[in-house]
Amino acid sequence: MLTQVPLFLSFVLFGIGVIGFLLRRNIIILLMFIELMLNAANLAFVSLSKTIGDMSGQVYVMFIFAIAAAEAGVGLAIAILIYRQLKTTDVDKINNLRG
Amino acid sequence: MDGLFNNLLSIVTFLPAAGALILLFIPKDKNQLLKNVALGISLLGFLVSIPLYFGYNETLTEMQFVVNIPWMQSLGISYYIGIDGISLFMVLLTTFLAPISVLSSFNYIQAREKEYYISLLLLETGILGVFVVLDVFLFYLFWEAMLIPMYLIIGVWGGKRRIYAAVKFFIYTMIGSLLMLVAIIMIFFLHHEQFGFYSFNLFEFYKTVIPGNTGFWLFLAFVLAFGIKVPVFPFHTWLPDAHVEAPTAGSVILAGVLLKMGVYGFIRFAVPIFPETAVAAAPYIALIGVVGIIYGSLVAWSQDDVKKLVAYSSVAHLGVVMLGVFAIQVNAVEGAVLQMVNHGLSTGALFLIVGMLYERRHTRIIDDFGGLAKIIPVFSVFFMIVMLSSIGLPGLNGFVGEFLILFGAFHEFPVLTSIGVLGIVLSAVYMLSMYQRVIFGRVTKEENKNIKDMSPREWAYMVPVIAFIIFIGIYPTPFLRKMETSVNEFIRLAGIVKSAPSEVKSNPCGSAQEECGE
Amino acid sequence: METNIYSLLKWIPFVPLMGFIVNGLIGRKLPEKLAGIIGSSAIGISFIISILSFLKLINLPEGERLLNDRLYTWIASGNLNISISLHFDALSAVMALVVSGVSFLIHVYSIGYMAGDKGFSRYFAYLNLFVFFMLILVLADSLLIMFVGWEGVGLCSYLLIGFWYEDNEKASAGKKAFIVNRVGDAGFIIGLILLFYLLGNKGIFAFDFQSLSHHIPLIAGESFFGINALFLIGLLLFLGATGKSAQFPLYVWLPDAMAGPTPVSALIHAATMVTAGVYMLTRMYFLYELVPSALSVVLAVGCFTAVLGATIGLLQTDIKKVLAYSTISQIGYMFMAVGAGAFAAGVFHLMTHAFFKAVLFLGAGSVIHGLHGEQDMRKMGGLRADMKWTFLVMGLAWLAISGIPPFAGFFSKDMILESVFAGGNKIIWFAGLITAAMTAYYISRLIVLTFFGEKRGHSAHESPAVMTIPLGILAVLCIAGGFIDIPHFLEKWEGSHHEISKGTEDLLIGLSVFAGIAGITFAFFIQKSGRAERVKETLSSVYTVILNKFYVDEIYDYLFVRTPRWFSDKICFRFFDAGIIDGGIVNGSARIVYNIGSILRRLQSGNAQSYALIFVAGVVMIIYFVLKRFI
Amino acid sequence: MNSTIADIGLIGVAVPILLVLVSVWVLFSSFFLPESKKYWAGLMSLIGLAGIIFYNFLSMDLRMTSFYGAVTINSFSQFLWILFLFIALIVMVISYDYIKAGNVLQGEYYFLLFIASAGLLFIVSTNDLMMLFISLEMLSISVYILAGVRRSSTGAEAAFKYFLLGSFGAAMLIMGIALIYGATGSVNLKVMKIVMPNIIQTPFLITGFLFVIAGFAFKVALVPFHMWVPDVYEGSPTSVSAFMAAGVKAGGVIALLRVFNVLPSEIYTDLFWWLSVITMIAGNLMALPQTNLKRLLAYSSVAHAGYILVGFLGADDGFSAVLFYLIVYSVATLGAFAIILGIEKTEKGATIFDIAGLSKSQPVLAASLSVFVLSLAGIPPMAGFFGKFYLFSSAIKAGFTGLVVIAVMMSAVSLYYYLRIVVAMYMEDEQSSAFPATASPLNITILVLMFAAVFLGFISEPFLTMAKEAVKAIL
Repeated sequence: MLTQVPLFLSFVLFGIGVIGFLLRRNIIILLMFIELMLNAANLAFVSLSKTIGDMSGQVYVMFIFAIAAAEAGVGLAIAILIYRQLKTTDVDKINNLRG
Repeated sequence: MDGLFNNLLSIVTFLPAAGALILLFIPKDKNQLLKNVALGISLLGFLVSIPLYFGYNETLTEMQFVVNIPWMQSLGISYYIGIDGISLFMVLLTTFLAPISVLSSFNYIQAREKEYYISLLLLETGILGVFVVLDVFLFYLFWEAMLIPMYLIIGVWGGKRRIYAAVKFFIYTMIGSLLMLVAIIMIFFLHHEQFGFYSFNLFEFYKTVIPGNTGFWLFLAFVLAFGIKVPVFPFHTWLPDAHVEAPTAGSVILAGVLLKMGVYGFIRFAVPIFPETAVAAAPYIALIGVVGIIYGSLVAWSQDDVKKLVAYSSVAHLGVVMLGVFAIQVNAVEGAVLQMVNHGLSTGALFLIVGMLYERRHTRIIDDFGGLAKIIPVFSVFFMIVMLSSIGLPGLNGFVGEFLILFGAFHEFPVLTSIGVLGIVLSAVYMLSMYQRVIFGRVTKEENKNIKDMSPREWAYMVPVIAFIIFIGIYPTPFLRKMETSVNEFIRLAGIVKSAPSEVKSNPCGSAQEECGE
Repeated sequence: METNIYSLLKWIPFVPLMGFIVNGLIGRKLPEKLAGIIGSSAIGISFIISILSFLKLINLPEGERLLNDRLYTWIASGNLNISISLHFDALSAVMALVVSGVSFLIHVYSIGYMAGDKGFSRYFAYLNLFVFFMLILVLADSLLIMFVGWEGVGLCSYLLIGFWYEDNEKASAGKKAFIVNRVGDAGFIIGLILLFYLLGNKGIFAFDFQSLSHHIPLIAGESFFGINALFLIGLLLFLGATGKSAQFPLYVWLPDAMAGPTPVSALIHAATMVTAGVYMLTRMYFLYELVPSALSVVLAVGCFTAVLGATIGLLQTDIKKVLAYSTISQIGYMFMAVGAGAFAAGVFHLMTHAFFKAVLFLGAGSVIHGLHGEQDMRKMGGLRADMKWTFLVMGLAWLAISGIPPFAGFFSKDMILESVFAGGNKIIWFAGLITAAMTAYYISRLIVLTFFGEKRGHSAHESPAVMTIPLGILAVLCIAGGFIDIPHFLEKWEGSHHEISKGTEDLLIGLSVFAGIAGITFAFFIQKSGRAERVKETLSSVYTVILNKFYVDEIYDYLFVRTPRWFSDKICFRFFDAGIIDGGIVNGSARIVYNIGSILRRLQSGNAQSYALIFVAGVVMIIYFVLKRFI
Repeated sequence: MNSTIADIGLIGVAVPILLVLVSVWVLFSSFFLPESKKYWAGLMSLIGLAGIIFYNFLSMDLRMTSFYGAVTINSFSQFLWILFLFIALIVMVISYDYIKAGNVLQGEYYFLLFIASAGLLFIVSTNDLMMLFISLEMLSISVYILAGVRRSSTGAEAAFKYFLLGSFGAAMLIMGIALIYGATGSVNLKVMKIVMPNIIQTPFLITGFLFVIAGFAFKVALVPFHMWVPDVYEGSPTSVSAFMAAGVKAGGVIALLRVFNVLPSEIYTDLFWWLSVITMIAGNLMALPQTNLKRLLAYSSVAHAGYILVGFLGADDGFSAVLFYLIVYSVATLGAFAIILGIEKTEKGATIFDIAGLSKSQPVLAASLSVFVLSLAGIPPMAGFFGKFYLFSSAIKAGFTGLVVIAVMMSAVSLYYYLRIVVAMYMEDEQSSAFPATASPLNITILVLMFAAVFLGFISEPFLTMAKEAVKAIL
């Protein structure tokens, strides 16, 4: 049925987010994939709230937007900090702490 | 008077700790003061413990000098202490060896004396605690708490490989103890199932019925914990390391009382809590004991470090004790308890002797000595007496215990005992060889030519030990009389076949009024 | 029979003990003479007390000749209740007198012999301690107390053999003695425990000899692991005896024990301690009489040892070694007597042997003393001129041991042979006869080499009176000793006496005397210049074997010293203890755990994405884990 | 439905709200403080926090719900609020001089700390998964920043890794919540507790829960979701590491506990059994070869997560044991980190070699550090032993003896690395130069914590009863 489509879409998005997060190396891109995953969750909420006929799901999306924004902001700040300190945006190069 | 008498045991137990507290406030550069205070405290501890012997009524089976104050009701944990004829001697042995070990450290310990004497006194309290508590939780508390000061004593003031030895000692003993903790908790809940109330009271544990198969595993956990501490073959390898590295006093305490904690654990906990299992397992444990006798002696024979030799001889001696305990026969057990005291005295003295040698020559290798009899005759005489007591010469303490054990154990395990008697021969072999190489012959090494004979301080701590060695040798009866009833009680407990309680009881200790001691 | 308390008894051992304490504590500060006097007088006093008690004893009516002195309860545990109490009957009386008497003489002798030695007071302390333990052993009222003395004398012999401890040889000899004795003692203690155990099962917990003798029959039928219990006990106790009394297979320590000062050899390793085994068996006669099988073992071992000792004695060149092997063989003789059930005869020979062997040793001692420590007989000779007195007394002892009537040895030895013969063991008897001949030979050889012929070594000087007088007294005893009718006095221990016809008896006597004479004459004949050499050449192979004491020492050394030593060091310690248990299991497991840790640690690559990957993997894992379970 | 401000029940959430207000006040006032007076920010926040704690004690027996049931104030939340507020206080005290010294914007630092603490308080007082998520993010985001607050390379890397993985985990979490929401129609734990038994466990729902569990496990640092812990602890400012080890972990534990509480046990106990086992084993084994103390403590905190999970399986007793253990564990960990903070010379914190011979130059610090590690190792008579004892006994009572045996064996293994610290301090000779003299507030805190670590065990019974009370509220 139709309402399930966005749900599957959200799963797909989430999957892409995870895989992309694991594969790409540039930290900015990684941030974007995290956003993707969050939005996948949003989509899931919306579609599910539609399915079970409960509005609160769509309210949660607002919260998630807010949090996503906050995360993005902090993430970018940290990315800049990283670039300042380590002169790189490549995740593989950020491994001074290990063992 | 009566009140004082009741608290006497607590005083005896915690006096050393209080002394440690006092030491804490003495500036660390006042060495002499520190030493004297430590000595004074430990001496006082011994004096205070003497009334225990005379105040102890050997006709009563139940615990005496009992104090029982609830601590954590919800878990039935209480500050419950008391002694019987067996722990009495363990306590006395501890308080007796404490001042000796303090005195023997005066020269040996040169660095960080303050911390040293503090740990020594804390250690004493820990050990005493183990011997007096009748609450299993509390027992476990002391049992492990006492590891810390011992660990420090070995690790900080020990020899070259002290760290290895200390860590090995700690972790090795810990593994056993932790499994025992699991077992304790399980019994605790079994008891709750059967009696309907939580209690760590030892005598409640005695009453708990432990179903066969579980019983076996739980008993195994206890055996492991205590066996490592004794140590029985093959769990003994931490002992030589610990002994060799530990400072003299450490070795004295370790051999003198620490190892006894293991045997005491068997007598007080493992056997009475699991009578059926213990009796069933007795032959095997006795076998292990005998193996320990022969094996320990053989290995001791091939040591070139005096201290290591004595350490392995301890393995052999405690093998004898284990044989005695698990014969579960009155003579054998009495012999075992007496032999614990004897071993504490003679092996403790041996370590003191080795310590003196070490202080003079800074070596313990047998071949570095030789011909000492000519240079330090008095020392040689003391050494001779101690050595003879250790190989169980009649007329000295060692023989009485050994004979009683062998005689008693023969009732249960004739063949094993007969094999164990070979230990008598072997002990002569390794001890005499060592003695000859150290004391007899010509003085070959230049360094040995001008070493001093016993100093007054050394006299002061050797003479009491020797006195007891001889006294017990010629007149052990007073000791045996004191422990007779308790030993019989132990045997009675070992004989019990437990049965589940008919109806669930409600109030803690209500069911066990007489054991609860008030 | 009820016992008579005699409180003087305790002083027989305790006066020597006091002597020990005094000499031991303050001896070093005392002047030599004083120390010596204290030591000797202590023994003297206890000798006097023994005599007093002896008189008290014989004044008692036949039936109840038993004095008793109970001191205190030593061990009280369960039903076991062992009290220190002394027991003075005919047997212990004889022993006590012999021990304290001979010891006294030897103490006096030692004052002269040990004069000027650094350890003078120490020597007397040890000697007193020895006498104390010996008397405890003799007067003990129960096997356990006897064992105390038993081990105590062992200790003293250890101390005295290794008296000159600076010489490692001597120290080792002492150690050897102690350890070999310990082997025997192990047998003793097991036997004792077994005995007590069986009696205990019968509800009997009184272990003094008197009640033992009453209750032994109770356990006569008992068998232990299929073996007759009494037989087993008998053997185990006898094992103890072989250790203490230097019988085969445990005799090896005695020859080495000659490392000690000569008076010690005389006292401990000839007169008193080594005969303790015989005494102990005689004490337990009531047990042995119930198990003839055990007795026959004793007989066989005794006989074998007698022959062996005599054979080895034939060729020894060290004067003391000769006497040592002679002692071994003589004690073998005593055990033959015991084995034949003639306990009294054994004790009789014990006494006479104590006398003449003491003389021989002390004589040898004064020879050695005269020759400034020379012990090799080949370097002696022609001393009869220089040491008339010594020669005289030794001559008497020589005749005594050779069994020439009317000297002491003759009576006892003859009695033994007779009772063996009467027992029906013709072979044993013959062996005994041969031994007698050999004995006569090697002793004569000793005398010849030492006193006759021309001087081979430097000339000697006679010993001081303090040494010669005790010798004299003992020499007198060598003659008189035979006429003391010990056997009658000890008839309780006479054992079952097979009567033999007068004729046979005379024949036997004749034969034994003949054997003695033959030995002597042969000795004189063979020692004439060169003949000995020719014999040596003709049967050289046998000669070397005997000269090397049948290589027993070497074999023992390999079997019981090297092999176990190797086992304990290489196998037990290095391989098993250090290698497998500690290195392998204990530290090995620790190492493994640690290494796993450092491997896992590699996962922590520091790369955030690898972390995320593991995170995802984890999620997938748990989802799989749960769903698998669920669906 | 028309709602008035009263129905929201602000009074119930007064404490967290006060926290936020104070933080904002501190932040803004710090803007106007001159450089020399910046440290006033610290003082102000300390005073503020003290006041809040005082207020919380006054309102200890307040029981109500706010935000229409999203937040419940009950014995459970009160118990943990006190705990968290104290953790925050201790962290602030120990970081006071530390922050003053370093080139850190003090106002911001305290501000973030307050916000994080507020997040913690919400986590423990909410019944609503969504709310849980939000407050968790409130906590996390501020800690991301705190991790990098020093703006140094190590700090940056720590912050980066924490952020990257943290937000990844958060995404998992919210996805999981979405799925649960879809399956049950509600995100309220109370509701779920009731409906759960009659809902059939679809893979859909299970996956949702597992995502949620993974998300929280990440905060608790259960293996294999722990990977960030060592790196972040090592790189972050030590005071922040302390806050993470004590506060963040505790928050995660509570969240996980709440979720675990609503799950139908028969399916999930095995999962938690295994999680606990591998966490204990991996954590302890990987700690063995560590030489950097912060890293070592990080791994040990992983291991402790494993022990805590043992308590989860111990049912009600287990839960109360967990609460008590959180106290004990926080005390020891905070103390250990405080000492490292006191003696560290580099950003990465002290190594095992730096503290060699510490007992000679600074006996008190050495003694306290020994007490803390022994407490972590669970050696009597330290409090840690009692904590472990309660955890394990509850599990044994529930019949998980095998698990407990593994746990005790692992704590035997852990002895090795804990003892190495003692060895270094007492048994090795001083190698490094003199240690920096530690500031007095730090010393006082350390002393207080040490006494707590020693005596908490002996007086544990009242705490335990309180914990039992608290647990009753969430069951």
